[in-house]
Amino acid sequence: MAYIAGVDIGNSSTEVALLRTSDDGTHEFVASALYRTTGLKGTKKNVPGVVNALTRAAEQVGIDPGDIDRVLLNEAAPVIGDVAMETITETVITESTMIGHDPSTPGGVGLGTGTSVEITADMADHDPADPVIFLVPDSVDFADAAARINEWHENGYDVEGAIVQRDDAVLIHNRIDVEIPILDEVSDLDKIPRGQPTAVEVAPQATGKTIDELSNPYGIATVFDLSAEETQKIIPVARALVGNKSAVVIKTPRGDVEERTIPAGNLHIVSGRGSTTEVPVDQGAEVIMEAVMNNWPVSDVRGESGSNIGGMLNRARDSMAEVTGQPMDSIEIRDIMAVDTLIPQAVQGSVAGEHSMESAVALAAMVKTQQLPMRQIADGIEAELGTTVVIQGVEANMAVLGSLTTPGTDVPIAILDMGGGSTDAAYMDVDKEIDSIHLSGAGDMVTMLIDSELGLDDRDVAEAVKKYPSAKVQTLFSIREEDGTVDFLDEPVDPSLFGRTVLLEDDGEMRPVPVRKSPEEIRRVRRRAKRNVFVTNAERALNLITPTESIRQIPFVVMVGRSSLDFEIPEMISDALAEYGIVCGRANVRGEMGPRNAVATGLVLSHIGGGQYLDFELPAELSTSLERTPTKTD
Amino acid sequence: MAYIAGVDIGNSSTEVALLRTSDDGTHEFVASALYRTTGLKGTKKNVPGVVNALTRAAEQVGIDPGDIDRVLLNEAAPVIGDVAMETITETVITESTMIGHDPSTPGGVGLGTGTSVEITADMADHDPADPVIFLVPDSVDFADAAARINEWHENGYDVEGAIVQRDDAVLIHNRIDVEIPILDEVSDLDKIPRGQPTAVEVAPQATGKTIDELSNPYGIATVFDLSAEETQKIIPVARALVGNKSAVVIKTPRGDVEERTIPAGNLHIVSGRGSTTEVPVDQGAEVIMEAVMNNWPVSDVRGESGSNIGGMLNRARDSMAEVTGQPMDSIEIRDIMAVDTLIPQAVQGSVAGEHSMESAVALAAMVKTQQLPMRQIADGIEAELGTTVVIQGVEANMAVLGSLTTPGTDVPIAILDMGGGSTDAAYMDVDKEIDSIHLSGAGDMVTMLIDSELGLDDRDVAEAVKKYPSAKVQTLFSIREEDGTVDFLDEPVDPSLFGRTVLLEDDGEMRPVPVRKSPEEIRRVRRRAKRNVFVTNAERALNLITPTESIRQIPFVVMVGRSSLDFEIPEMISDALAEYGIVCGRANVRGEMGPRNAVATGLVLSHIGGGQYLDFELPAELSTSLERTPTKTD
Amino acid sequence: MSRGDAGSDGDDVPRIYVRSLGETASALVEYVEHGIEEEGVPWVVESGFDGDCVAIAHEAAVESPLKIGVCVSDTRLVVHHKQLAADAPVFDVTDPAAASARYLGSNAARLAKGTPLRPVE
Amino acid sequence: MSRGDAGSDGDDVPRIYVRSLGETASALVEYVEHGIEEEGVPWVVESGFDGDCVAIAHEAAVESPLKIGVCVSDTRLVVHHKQLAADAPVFDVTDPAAASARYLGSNAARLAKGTPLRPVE
Ligand SMILES: Nc1ncnc2c1ncn2[C@@H]1O[C@H](COP(=O)(O)OP(=O)(O)O)[C@@H](O)[C@H]1O
Ligand SMILES: Nc1ncnc2c1ncn2[C@@H]1O[C@H](COP(=O)(O)OP(=O)(O)O)[C@@H](O)[C@H]1O
Ligand SMILES: [Mg+2]
Ligand SMILES: [Mg+2]
Repeated sequence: MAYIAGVDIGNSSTEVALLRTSDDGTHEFVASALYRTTGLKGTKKNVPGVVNALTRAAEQVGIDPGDIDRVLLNEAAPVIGDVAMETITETVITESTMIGHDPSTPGGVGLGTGTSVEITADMADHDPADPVIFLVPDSVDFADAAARINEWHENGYDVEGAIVQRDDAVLIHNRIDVEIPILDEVSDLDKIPRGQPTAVEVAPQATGKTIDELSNPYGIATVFDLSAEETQKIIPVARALVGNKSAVVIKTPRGDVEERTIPAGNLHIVSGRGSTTEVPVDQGAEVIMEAVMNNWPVSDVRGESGSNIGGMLNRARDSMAEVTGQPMDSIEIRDIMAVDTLIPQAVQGSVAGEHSMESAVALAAMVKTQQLPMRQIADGIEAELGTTVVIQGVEANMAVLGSLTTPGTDVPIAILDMGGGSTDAAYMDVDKEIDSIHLSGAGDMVTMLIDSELGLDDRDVAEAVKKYPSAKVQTLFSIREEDGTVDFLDEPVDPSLFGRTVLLEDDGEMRPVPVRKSPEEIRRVRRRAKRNVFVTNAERALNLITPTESIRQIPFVVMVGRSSLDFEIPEMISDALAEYGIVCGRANVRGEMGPRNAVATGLVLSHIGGGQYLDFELPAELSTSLERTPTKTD
Repeated sequence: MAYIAGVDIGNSSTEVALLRTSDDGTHEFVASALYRTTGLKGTKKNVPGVVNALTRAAEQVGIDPGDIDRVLLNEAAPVIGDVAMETITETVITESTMIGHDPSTPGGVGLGTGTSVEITADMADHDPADPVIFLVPDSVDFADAAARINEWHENGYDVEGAIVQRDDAVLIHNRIDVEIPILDEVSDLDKIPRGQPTAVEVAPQATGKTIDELSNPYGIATVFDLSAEETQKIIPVARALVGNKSAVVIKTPRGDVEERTIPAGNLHIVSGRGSTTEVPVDQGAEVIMEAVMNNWPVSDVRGESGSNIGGMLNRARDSMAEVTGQPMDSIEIRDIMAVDTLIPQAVQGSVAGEHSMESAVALAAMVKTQQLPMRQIADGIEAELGTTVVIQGVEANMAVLGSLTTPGTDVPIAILDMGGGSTDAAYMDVDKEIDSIHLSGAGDMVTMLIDSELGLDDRDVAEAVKKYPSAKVQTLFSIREEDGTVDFLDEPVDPSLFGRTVLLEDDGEMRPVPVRKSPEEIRRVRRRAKRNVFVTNAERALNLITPTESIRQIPFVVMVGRSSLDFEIPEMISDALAEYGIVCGRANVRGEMGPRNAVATGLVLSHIGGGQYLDFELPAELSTSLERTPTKTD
Repeated sequence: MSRGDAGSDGDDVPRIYVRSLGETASALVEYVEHGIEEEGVPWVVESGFDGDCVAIAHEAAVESPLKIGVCVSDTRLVVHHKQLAADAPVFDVTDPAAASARYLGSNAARLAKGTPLRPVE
Repeated sequence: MSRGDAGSDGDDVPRIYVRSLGETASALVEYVEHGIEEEGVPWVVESGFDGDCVAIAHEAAVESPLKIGVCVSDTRLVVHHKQLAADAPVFDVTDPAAASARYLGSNAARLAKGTPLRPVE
């Protein structure tokens, strides 16, 4: 009886498949185990993680790890992925021309236009013919403000609206005798110019309506009697106010709202043929990706020093240098993936703390070298356990072998290995020859996109948002899921969760989402991030490895990697590939492991020539280890 | 003192603008009025509507309609629009292979596989080694079913799941000693084959999760040990189950789920140059529209006789023949607009009343003739009121003049007239020359898309869904708007509305939506319909009338027509055009009418040469009436 | 999912209150309970009530944390809601068949959940 | 929007119940009312209560159709919810400043609406 273990060292986890071969030659997989990868993949620090994983597998069949006769190690993909984001637009309000923070409890309704006047002003200084918009600072009590408004109104003045510093709009509106629109929660009220033409609009409550005059450039032109040229200048103001339930626009001499592009530098994409293409980052993802595909296969990518993206590209090179010991400038970036995204940023010059969603470009990059120094890891394991350790096969090839134990599969087959830092694909043709590629853009990029678009500023929470569906805690005993289903609970939720949006984690725990977003919004952002990264990369990868350049030729596509454990991603990809008539689905390694353990299983299969698990003969290059261990006297 | 009235006869409404000219020559618009258009636009039946509208305007200034000195009539756009839809796919289940109807209260959790057995079967006839999936018809009480399941279980049988005809899954699950998945509400349970391999899956409750084995072709391959070829055949089964919270798959000898294309015939598009292009309808909107734009300007379009679309095209021709008296085959279809959409259809061969969203092509078509016989209408009005009636100008030109009274506008300017049956555009260049076009695809198409995608089967409700935001009645005193805002009400809503999705109509009324859709879903469908029709057509129209073929050259775009009253459409269009730097917004005719009354106002302006309302001199062709009335002795 | 055990005092779980006229619960009560149980909403049954079914249903609704009250007699089934006028229940059915009682229970639970009601046959 | 008139018996509008210890309402009550009024949720104020503020707030929450109860004394402000254990209120603040009382009122209303709470300074 002999025990053979396949060991797959990945970026985040180290997996083991343990096989027992009986004396009569029967093979049986008897255990599978997992432990987190210790240290950077490809370094000696991986050894403790491997030993732990082997120990866990061994325990399941009552042996010691040292009893394992042979350990088969993968030649891990010599790939490191990283991500970064560059914001490429910003909104600047000059002269406090616009207030669009859309407070939750404005007062009154309608459109009011007049001159901006301090609430404490003296009536005597003002002409009753001039309509007035009152500015109410926090030093003025709402009851006093209401009294003053009534006083001016009784004396024949035309009060047309009010802008209030405190959250007092409804309180004021309930105490005045005129129906006027009132906007509140304007934290920097003192920045608003006095004596200028001002328009306030509040949409009717409980109607679902939004404002429609100040969000229309001609509406603003009407209230301020603008010329055609002046109207052209206020396009960004009107645009920024679309969808608001309330807004203020002030006509100031030089007032403006600008959406500026932030210079974000260029990406220099070097093709395999040696030519370099310069792409300005602020041109956006589509232009960048076009340049990438036009320069395929990419030989290197350089960013603008001082930019986020430039810094990230250097960081990726740096990590690889650390792992391999190679000099940094010999390390090349072999793929980048750009995705357009949005990130909430404070609006410069705002008077009410407004934020706007600015355009940003998210970039994932991948460095690749020839080979990772697995031999040192093998030596380390041997030293610990006294077992023979062999580097059995290249990760991608072993993944294909392991995936072929999924019921219903056959050759030709493509696998999509969706991890954290990279999306890898491999294709085995009818002659059992395997071709593989690595692309940047995977789980970590999805997490980053979720993080930025929801304004979480917390990668941990973003990871959780990615992995778990959200729900609204409606009452202490019921939740409403993203699709509207209402569930009653046996135990009350923690009071701190009342009314919150939460994530339904695996263990039944509910984790609150720290930002004010509904489950529907979260779902939308989450799915878009997954789609923009993984569906795009699935198509990109399959198109690159298909021999005939037609995805249709691949009858079977199997998804592996921990990102294929995701509750939405595999089905998004299957759906996108369905029009090609491809059987695409999550792997089910050995009919029971799901998408896990493909490489570890493949390593073992490689060693035993497939056994009864594969229904074809393994070609020599897939059943021969990559190197033999030197004898211990080496 | 003289009174002049401009009268615009539209498809749905007839509008009037009334001007008073004082003895000193001062012009002043003193009244505006509206009445619904009586009869088909362009026929003598329009006369009563015109008279009513004139009466309403006259009343506002205390005169009789007969006191109006001159009535200026528009030469209405000789255009009729119509819409129809063709379903192009269908789903057919043979041999009850799949059930994916996703009942709201399934029971238990997990994946169970076994042979389908009647609950009333005799234990003795079954081998304890064979796992069992019970079928429970409505003749069996849930308590009995539970008892039987427990009996089999106690006797060592492996009960793996149950499929129940009545809505009893939870009741059964609460009374059995095994944790098994149970699917219920299967109305045609008797159609399910007995004795076949069957798999049941229910996702865990209150987690937001959906099934993940039966929605994966390899998951189905695993439970039924399918070969690679068999796995290729169940792709549509797996696909159809994506997103379900529960599902059943049965392996039958010939069982299959087919998504078939329904032959929908061809469209024959005849270009102005005389060539004909045949486009199969089932190729979808993109292909159809490409053919339309390649054959622009279109000279005629013919459909497949017997199809919905073919019938609609003939109907449009027929209407125009009725109005103009021209022979049907001389009437030409000058534009079509296709939009891909979905329509819920019953799945053939289903056993639980499943519906699936099938692909359909929505088509709007437009017939156009040279001129409508407005003179007869003019004569009719003259006969009624004794006033001089002149056909003053072409609708598009008059609309431009009226639109230019919007503050902030200037020439060159384009107008987008968004109506019910057509989207019309006109462009006035710096030389004050006007070019105009008519495109099919407008408000009626939006309504049809909403109707079909929400499965309303009621154009009236669909119109209301288009025009009003939706909300959920959460309690008798509060509603939740589409954006999550919660409003408290002073009066309780009608109990029949409790928990319903309603439309927030203008008068404060809440109209229930008769289908089970959340406000978020309604919002999504509604906005997509508006975007696919109006944003597409806005871009299409502006591209066609821009002299330099670059939209950027048009500094001002103004929207008129009743569809521009919509609470979402104008902002969607402005947003789409914003990247071109265009000032785009809803018109504000005379600084007070919003997008209404443009043509009626323009007719008057044409007659008075612009007056103080336009800041340029009108060229002769825009200030001369199209024909003079013959003297009454003619 | 919550189950409908007979709730006890101090039981914190919000429940639909089902009240039966007379000492022994009408046979119809069971069907109502089935409808509620299948929908996964907690409830409690109390017997021995006396008086007008509509009024009793409304009192039950007023006391129920879920604001839903049901009153069952041998010949009548009333489903009420706390926020409705006492004389205007959601459902008031005379001589309901077993199947109707089942649907009414189902609808009582759906009212509690805020999901669309089933048409009562 | 609904206004907070002093609700009367038989008033059907669901309200937050605010209860003040002592015969005359504490000055803090007004600030609480402002917070509720600004959020557009109906409420009613009753004075003359005696006893433990947390217990009174809970009783108020139990009786309130909106399930929210507030108890105000000169030195304490408690916001409670019907479904919470009587001794575990949502907020329990000693010697709140006027601004805090305002926020607590605001949050009581937000609890009723199910919208996110404001951080109480
Ligand atoms: N349950 C899960 N659902 C979704 N994503 C997951 C889940 N578990 C892990 N991931 C993601 O998988 C990625 C890591 O994949 P893995 O295959 O371990 O990568 P690598 O091969 O680089 O080690 C991370 O981005 C992580 O967020
Ligand atoms: N308040 C509204 N919101 C959205 N659409 C509207 C509104 N009122 C009318 N419509 C739409 O306007 C269209 C009719 O526009 P109109 O300009 O009257 O057309 P036509 O010029 O063909 O008479 C119809 O599709 C109708 O649904
Ligand atoms: Mg406010
Ligand atoms: Mg059920």
